[in-house]
Amino acid sequence: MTIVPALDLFVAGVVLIVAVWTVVARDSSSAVVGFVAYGLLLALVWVRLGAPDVALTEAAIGSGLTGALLIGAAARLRAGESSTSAEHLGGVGRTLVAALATIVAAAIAVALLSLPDPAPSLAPEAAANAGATGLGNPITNVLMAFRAMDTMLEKFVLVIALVGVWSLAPDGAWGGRPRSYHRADPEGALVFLARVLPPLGVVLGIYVLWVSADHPGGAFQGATILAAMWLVVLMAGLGDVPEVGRQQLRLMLVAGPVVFLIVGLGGLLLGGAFLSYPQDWAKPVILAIEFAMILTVAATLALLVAGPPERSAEP
Amino acid sequence: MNEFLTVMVGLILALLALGLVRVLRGPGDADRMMAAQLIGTCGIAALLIIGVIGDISAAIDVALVLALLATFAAAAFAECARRAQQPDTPPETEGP
Amino acid sequence: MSAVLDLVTIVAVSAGVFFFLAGTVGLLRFPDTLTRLHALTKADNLGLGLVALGLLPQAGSLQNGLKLVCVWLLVLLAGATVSQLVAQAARREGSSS
Amino acid sequence: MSETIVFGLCAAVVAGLGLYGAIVNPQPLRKILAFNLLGSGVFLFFGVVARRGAAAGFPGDPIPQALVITGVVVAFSATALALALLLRYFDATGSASLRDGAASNAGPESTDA
Amino acid sequence: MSGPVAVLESAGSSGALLVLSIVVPVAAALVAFVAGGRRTAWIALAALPVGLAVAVAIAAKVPQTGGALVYLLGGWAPPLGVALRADGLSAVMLVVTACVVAAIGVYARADFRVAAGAAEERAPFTFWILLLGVWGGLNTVFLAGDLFTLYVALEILTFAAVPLVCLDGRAETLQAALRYLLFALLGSVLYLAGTTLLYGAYGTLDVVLLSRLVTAEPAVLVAGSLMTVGLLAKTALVPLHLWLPPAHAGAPPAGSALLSALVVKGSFFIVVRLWFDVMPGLQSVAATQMLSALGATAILLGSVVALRQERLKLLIAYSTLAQIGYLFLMFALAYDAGAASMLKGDALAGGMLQAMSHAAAKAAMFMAAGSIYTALGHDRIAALAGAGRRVPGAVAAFALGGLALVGLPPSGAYLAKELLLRSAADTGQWWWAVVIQAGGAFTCAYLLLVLARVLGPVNRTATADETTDETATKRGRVGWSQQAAALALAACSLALGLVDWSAWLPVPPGTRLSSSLVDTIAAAVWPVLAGGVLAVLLGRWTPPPRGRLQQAAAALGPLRRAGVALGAGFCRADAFLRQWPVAGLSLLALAIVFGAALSARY
Repeated sequence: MTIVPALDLFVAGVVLIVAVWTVVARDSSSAVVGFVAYGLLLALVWVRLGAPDVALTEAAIGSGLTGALLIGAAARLRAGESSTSAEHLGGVGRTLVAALATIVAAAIAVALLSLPDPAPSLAPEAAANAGATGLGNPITNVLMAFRAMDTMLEKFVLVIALVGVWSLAPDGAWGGRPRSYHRADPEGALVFLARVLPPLGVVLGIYVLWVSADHPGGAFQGATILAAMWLVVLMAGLGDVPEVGRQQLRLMLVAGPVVFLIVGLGGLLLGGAFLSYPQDWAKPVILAIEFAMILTVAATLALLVAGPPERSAEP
Repeated sequence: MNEFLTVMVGLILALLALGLVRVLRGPGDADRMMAAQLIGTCGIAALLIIGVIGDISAAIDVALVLALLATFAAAAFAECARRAQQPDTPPETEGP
Repeated sequence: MSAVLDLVTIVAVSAGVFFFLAGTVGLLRFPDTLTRLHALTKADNLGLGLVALGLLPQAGSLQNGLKLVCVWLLVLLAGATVSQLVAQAARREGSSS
Repeated sequence: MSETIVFGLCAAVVAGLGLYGAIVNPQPLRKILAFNLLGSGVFLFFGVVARRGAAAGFPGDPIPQALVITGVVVAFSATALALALLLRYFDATGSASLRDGAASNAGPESTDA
Repeated sequence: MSGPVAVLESAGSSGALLVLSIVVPVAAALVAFVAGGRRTAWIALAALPVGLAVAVAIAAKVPQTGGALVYLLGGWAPPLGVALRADGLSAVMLVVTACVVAAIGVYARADFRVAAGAAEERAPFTFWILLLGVWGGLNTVFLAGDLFTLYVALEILTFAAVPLVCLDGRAETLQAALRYLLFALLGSVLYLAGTTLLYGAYGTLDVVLLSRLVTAEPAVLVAGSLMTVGLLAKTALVPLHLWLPPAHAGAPPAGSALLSALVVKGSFFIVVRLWFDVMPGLQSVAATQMLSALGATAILLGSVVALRQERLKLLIAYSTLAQIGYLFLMFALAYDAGAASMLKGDALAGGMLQAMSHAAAKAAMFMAAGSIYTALGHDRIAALAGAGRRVPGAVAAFALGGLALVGLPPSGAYLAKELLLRSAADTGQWWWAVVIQAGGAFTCAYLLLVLARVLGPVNRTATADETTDETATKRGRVGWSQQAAALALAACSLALGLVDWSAWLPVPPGTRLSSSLVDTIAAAVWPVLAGGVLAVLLGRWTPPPRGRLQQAAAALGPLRRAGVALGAGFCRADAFLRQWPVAGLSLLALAIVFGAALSARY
């Protein structure tokens, strides 16, 4: 149908407008709102590209959590905007950077368009080997079986990033709690939201994980929704972030990668390869890893948003 | 039917672009929050229709997640805006 | 039968889009924050509600239909709370500036 | 087949914007924002490549789509680390400037005989 | 060395060693994260010997397989799955990394110990986990056979390295860490863009499969230039070096040693993997000459600015800049115009040997500088006199490490220089021979400058203004274990030349210091003399007020002034290049020029 490309053109057009706005905007908090809108629109683009799993991820992490992080940072940095506005690059520098960036972008575009037409793809191979894990969703197959190493290393990246964020705490506050969220006004709308939304969010998060075996979804997307819900509760002041030094919290933070390592080494000891699953046990084992993963990733993402500990660990 | 829906999506996206103008001109944080909320809703509506056009049933799940997280982002925005205005004083306890 | 369903879809979705249009124009034209808020919430619940209603017959299974209604309810909840927060922010801005 | 061309070009323009924003804007927060834009542009390249490789009944090649999911999580942790670093730097010095002399002059003063 | 034959089948139990060398640091980091408190250090120190043993076992097994040790993760063969591969290059880098990390662990035991009272402290907890994170990331970089796994490994490396820079929380280290993270992220996104295009063109990201499929198409050339420039940004090759000096100088001593010796080698190794394994046939004369020209500029700029430095740690950081340039000289020498391809020969062996000896020597020098800082309370070069008495081991380590870097026999750098000179002679590129010799002379220059100050008379004027120095801390005691670790590494770098590397590196068997005695002595004396001349001309020193030296200094008046002016010019150029917009512009310009240079051949 001729109309469909018009739709894509329009979606792409709006995405570009928002992207230009995010870069050009005068002050940063309106640029951040533009970025949140950009994240929502990107979810549309990913659905048009036939990748609902990635649309979920982009919507959840791209615009949800990253948006919340940037909004918090923009609010706190509003005072510092004057100090750096003086260093704006001169007109000549800007045009030079713009020209070079255009050339690089054009080179990538030309390269993209010159890719071979019967595009080489691993889809047939992924479909042929889907039987090994008994999972219907090809992307979960790739993440948890074919390229399980990338997924395991990625959870290690999350732990290292969290240690990096925690290392920015002042020495006195080590082992304490991240920034104190305000005791919101009890009858206010935020507390109402914090009481109604999280149950819905938890149900949706578990649903997204459970459905990921055969339909678009996944542990990361589910974890992001749980993390967002926990942050809403924290924001409303109904709960408080646990101390950084608490043992149970740390166990929860490494549960995902540790379970992954144990299953991987188990596969090695049972004669198969590292990170291989026993033949008819693949599906339950993968779901077990995913449940350990969803708790770990949700806690890690929420603590990454909460930031380094700033209050000493008073009871 | 798909042609009609495509036109509708085109219209919704146009309204979304218009909503952005308010973000551009919005003086206060309140305007920006409202614009973000409208953009969220337009995005969800467009997504639902696109899901039907390309008959991707998962688009509804994406819309669900988007609805949840647009609320979360708006709540984060409101909280930070409120705290930025009076960082340490406890919130006034006036009724809703 | 499907012609009637299609007709329902066309009518409902176009009504929904109309409310979106009204909401957006209201957001742009109205003088102060609170009136714009009024326009915005209309676009939210009515616009999306009608679009969801219009898509119900097109949705494949009952489960998808239920999810559509769920989306609408979630946006209603979001709309309600955000408008409260915006109202507080607007009053604070009004009182402090 | 046309959406891959449309979204491919859109991704290239977004990547170019990201590069431009990351280099030109002096404020680190805007650089992090531009980095996120650039990252989402590159992930869109993966999406277009995946869509071109659609075969065997899948709407897109699952391998690049899985790489994008891993990449988005890595990009998020990068943004979280960068923002935490920026906020701590801002709390420590009151300015968010990346200029060499902003914190304290790390460069050598050539006051040589 | 024949192409890797058994490339796609798993090599049985010995393959499991590859998995172990990644799992040991990762598992140790996770256990240490949960254990916390004092146990973090013990777990990390326990993991060091285990990892070293695994690395040595891998290095022993690789020559037996003839090509490379391969392990298919999850039992899935590429292109669907991910394979781990250890060829000669990765085996030697694994062993060197394990040794340097072990030495840094021993050295850091004193600095990062939990105080008596506290249950757990921020700095020790963070350091030990990030040390294991860097080690895990590096092992994955050396072993991964898939370009996207290499990307995730690079991110582990960067996220583990950045917090090390600002571990003590001072404002300028926070800024240095932020600049490092932002520029490294730009580099990794460019690398990812290149990976996308390669997958789009060939449907696989496996290194060996790609090497069989790659032809000269626009997509591949753009991918090659983007990935290379992205990796150069993470390796801080001039002009993309804006983040390195403040980051490496600001980090605590153990952190600086880790950053300078190892973290920078991770992205360098992937550039070598890209151009020698993935697309050897796509390089062009223009591109390789340009890459090595950047290396030569880095040697010149890094060394001259190092001579101008007032602080010891900044001097060593700029020396790292110069040595990174040294590593890239091998690209022009390894490119065979006739076969129009990169050859794995003397040049590659020389480059890798230089990388290994720099890793050991630079780690020793930063550890020694750390000990000198603890002993004297400051690291101002002008007032280093007396360090010899207080921390003799550290000064000896610094001197030995410096000599190893200069490339005096029997050091690894000397063998590397010999191999590079031989390949320069074979390919008739005499100008690179001149650059190699100049590199040795410059390295000797700033070494002599520091040693002259350390061993020279106590200079009254310099120590007088020590009290006004705000960063001077109280003078601490330096344990013998710290100095022993630095000395061991320096000695190890000096002895690298004695090993016969033919089993791992692409050199004919029996390549050792075979040249005659006269050549060896000449090769040893010449850089020292040239270094002395350069130090006198360009170095930052004030002639003593009276005595014979004063008349000699007066005679050199005009030359000295020219030298100082040249040095100041280089410092200004360095300060200009290290501004963020200029560095960003050079990043983009380099990507475009490199892409043009690559496609100039077609």
